[in-house]
Amino acid sequence: MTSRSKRISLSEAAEIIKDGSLLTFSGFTIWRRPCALVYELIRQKRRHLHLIEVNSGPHSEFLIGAGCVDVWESCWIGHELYGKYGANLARRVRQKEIIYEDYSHAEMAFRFQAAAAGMPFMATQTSLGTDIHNPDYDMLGRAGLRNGKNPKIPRKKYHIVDDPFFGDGRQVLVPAAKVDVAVLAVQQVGDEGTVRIAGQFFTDPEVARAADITIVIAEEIVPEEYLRHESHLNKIPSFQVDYIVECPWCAHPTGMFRFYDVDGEFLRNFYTQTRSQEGFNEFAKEWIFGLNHDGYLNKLGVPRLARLKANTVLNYSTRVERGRK
Amino acid sequence: MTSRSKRISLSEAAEIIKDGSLLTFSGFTIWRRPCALVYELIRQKRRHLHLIEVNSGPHSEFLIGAGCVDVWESCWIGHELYGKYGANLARRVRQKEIIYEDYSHAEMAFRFQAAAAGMPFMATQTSLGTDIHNPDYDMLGRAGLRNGKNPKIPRKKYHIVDDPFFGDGRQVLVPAAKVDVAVLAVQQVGDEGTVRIAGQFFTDPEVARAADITIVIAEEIVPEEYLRHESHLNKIPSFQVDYIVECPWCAHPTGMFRFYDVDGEFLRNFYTQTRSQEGFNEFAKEWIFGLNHDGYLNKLGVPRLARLKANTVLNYSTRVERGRK
Amino acid sequence: MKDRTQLAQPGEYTLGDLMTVAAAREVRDNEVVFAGTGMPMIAIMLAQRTHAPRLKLIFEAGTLDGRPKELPTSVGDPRCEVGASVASGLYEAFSIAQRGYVDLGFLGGAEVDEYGNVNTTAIGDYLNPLLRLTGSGGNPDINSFAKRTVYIMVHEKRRFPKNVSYITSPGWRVKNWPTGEWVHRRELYGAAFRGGPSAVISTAGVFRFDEETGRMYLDTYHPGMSPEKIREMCEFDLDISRVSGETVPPTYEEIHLIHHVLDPDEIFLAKPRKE
Amino acid sequence: MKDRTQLAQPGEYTLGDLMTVAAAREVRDNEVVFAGTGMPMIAIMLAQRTHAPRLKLIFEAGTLDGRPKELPTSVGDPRCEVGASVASGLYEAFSIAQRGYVDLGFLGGAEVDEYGNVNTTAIGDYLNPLLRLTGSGGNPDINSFAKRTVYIMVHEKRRFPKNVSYITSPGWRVKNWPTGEWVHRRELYGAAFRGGPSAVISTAGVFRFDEETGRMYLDTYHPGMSPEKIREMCEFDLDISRVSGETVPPTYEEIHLIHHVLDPDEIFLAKPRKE
Repeated sequence: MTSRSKRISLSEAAEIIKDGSLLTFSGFTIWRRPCALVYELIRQKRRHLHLIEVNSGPHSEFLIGAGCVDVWESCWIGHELYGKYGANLARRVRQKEIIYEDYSHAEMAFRFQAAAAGMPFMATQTSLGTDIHNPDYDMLGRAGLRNGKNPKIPRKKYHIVDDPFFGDGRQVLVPAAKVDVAVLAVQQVGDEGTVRIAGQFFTDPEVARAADITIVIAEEIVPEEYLRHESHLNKIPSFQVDYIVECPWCAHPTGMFRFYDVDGEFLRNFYTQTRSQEGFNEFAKEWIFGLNHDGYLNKLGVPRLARLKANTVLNYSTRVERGRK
Repeated sequence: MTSRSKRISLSEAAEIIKDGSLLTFSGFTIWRRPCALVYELIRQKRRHLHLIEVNSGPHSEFLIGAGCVDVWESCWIGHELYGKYGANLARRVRQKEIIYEDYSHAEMAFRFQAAAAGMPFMATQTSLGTDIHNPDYDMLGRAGLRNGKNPKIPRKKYHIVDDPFFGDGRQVLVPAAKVDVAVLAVQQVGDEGTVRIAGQFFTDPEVARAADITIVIAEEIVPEEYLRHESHLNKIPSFQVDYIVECPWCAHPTGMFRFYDVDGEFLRNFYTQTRSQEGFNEFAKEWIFGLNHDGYLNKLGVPRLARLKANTVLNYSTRVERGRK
Repeated sequence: MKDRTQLAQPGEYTLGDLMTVAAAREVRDNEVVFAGTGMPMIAIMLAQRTHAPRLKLIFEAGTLDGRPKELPTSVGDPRCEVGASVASGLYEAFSIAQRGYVDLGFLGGAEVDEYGNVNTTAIGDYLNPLLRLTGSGGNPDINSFAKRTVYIMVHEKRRFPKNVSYITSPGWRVKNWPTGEWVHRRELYGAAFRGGPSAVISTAGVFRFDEETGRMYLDTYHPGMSPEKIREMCEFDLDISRVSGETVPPTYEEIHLIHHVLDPDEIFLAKPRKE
Repeated sequence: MKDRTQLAQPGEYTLGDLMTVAAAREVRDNEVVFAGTGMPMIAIMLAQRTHAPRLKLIFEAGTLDGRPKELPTSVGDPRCEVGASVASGLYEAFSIAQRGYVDLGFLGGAEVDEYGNVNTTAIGDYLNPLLRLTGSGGNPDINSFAKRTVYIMVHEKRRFPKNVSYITSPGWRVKNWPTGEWVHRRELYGAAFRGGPSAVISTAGVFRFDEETGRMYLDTYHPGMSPEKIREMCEFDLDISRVSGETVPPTYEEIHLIHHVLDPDEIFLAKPRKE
């Protein structure tokens, strides 16, 4: 017997994310980002989002460029080989149009792990002595957002203690990364919500459990029974997933292990074009507004997507051009 | 190209564990316990061991009955359906021949997770208000063992703090469970040390990483290359495993998912027989001393082991008798 | 042929059947249930096959949303893993519980006091015990993290003492360390407060708790028992003012499921003599 | 046919080749190496195919002991996973690093100071930056946890300032917050102290650190450079008293591996004009 159906459409999924939400995503830099949903959020003109991410990438550059984001809290943003840094974040930082909060990558991973385990913090010794811990650079604090009004925003950026057990010295307590909604882009989800992730799973299991609402967008919705025959291959249990969406190529232009590679040309063009707000607006006009996901795929065209398609033995594309030439 | 061979024999593996070591194991209660190695430790008359375990079971009852153990630090000991509690631990507790230290199960899991992540502690809100936190019941403290002399024994049993981030109230910091040697019993290990575990993996990945030395005893040593074709199925990376031993039926009388079931009759007899020290001595004389692992298997005999053998589709035995009759 | 939905008559079911069915009735559909070994497993699997087909079952050893075909003998049993959503480990199971996903825990105990504090660790002075038991296992963890916890216990007067020898698992009034003064559970748990023991199902009756005073009261008494008799079987002064009646016996369908589908080999439950 | 073990002549290799080979030589066999994206990847894969076949490679995104056949374009790339011992996630990778398994980290940076503090976050005042960069990524984590860290950098005078705009990744002398006074890394890290930056390989030369004073010194200068010229290319007073000579150029074998095996498509490294 199955649960009440969790299946919804892409636009219904975007509607679940309210203005002002604390939002996070699956994936890693330019891999397995739920871009199809991000485009839909931009079409729906979502505002005042607080992104809190283990690391960031093109999906957040889209949202930031479109003016959907008030707070960006993470450790990294860029396009890897295809764009040196996040030009839209950089522009809005320079123009003081966004609050940015920097942690280290391990700190962000531990923050999500803490939230996923229902712990208020975890202890780490990374990044001691760096400006990441500079108390003047607590940007949420400077903005007055650590007043306890939003119960998910910690009242301090860090809390330093000494190890009481082994004399191991200074420990940095990093607060749990509590989020309202997590959106994941994965290969397969069962019709009751069980998630199977192929390849590196990044921080997806933690991210799903750190959120109050978890939306999973998958290349395929498959029979739950099939996934349950090999439960050790699954990464997120049914009851942690609230909504599921079937959407092929949901991560484009980022890549999806076993399904398709990163569209480097798309990212390089985006990075180059959107270093100005005018450039971003043109990009959005061309690739986001006035299109739905099917229109977007049609615009990309079959030959381009065929080049990105992963070799099923190697799990990555052997046809995509990756070199500089 | 492969590393210098990690393969050793069962008796060589036992020799690595020195008198006085902090020792832990794979598995869960009566499943996947490295009993073959435990028997060998008893044959080699290892003494003054400090067992620190997420939970305990028959393997520790063997060691405790044989007088190998000075300290037992865990949360549970018994034989599940086949013996109400650990009669050997109970006897030695009553006779003040052993130091016992009680935590809760989640606390032990978090302690190992902390050690595995190189953190000195983790925070939890479990078991607040119970006698587990009664300061009079800090047994290592009462025994004078929290003096910092052994750097792996924490100077406090607990440290209580208030959550500085979310106002979530009282938090119990539990110290990392640092261990000298972890011994794992698993289905498969590659010749370079990669471990694949079938079924529930319990706390094996944490336990392996919490230890300074990790010994893996497997039903089969398989070509590393085979395991590396599906790296998402593997649980412990090559470089965390120091020694490997091939030993079929290494967990008997405990069970091994996909390989064999628990030998309930053996456990019930052990529990009944060893409620007195004389009974334990007779058991040890019959089943441990004067036998090696091959002799032990021969004594069990082919028909008995054939009954325990798991059905390869169901991963458990359909022939073993489990009922009360 | 008997109507399977009808209630069975005394003699047609065992005390174990009665308790199992009473326990199964504590489960609501769609709940996430975290269960220990033994009778709790049968109760949950029974609920799964009757009124709560969509319950999600978590086993401490790492099985998430499992649908066992055969009765597991322990939570580490491969039989737990069958049909599961995810096979993982203890850290995952306890993290999920601490994160607040668990609606209902199902546990056992050796002693219980008036406030629902349970002992599974040692009888007598902890430092010099008459009998050392198994220890806590996940008992305090499941009970600390779940919204409701149901205990299944043997009823003897010494097992319902004024104070348990050792508080393994927290009731409604617990000790505030380091002083050890008694406080309401709510005070100590702060944000982690989600509830507490909601029922004790003993061999004599079904008990519940007043969440404000934290005191246990008798809800139903098993056939053959009376409230007064049960009050005599407690060392503390049991509140019998809120009794709702006799414990409802199992239906023929439930007896059939217990003995022919779930535990045909009598692993945990012996069959009734006349069936 | 050329002897492949012979050193190449100027013009037969690029500056990128020279730096890659210098980086590869920092790896010792059997080490656990944690690598970032780009030139570090080629350097490690080169070492794996020459003098360090048994090195264990960890990628931040979760690949443990991978043996990529094709050059990954980032650490999240499926190409990382090929031949791996375990495919896991970031929490696992960073936990393993924090636990102390990592011998060597390989990283990049935009600015480095005399004590090896590296900036990858922002140029100018952090609160009012001229240029916002990518942010830390795993740079401080890998560098905090590894026994040795090697940086690969473009050499410009402004990139070797007296003080970096923002300390993203800790050098040998770091800031003791909340006061911000400078202290030796060893004092701050306590039990977690395992080492620090061991080399900077820039487009001008190879630099090392005196672990006691924490100061950078020039070890080797690339062909065409001189110690004096390089000192002019730093805003701080570079110690050139310990120079050991010219950076050893690549062998023909190494050039072949870089351009025909590891990066034939010129993903990170352009081919030399005459080859």
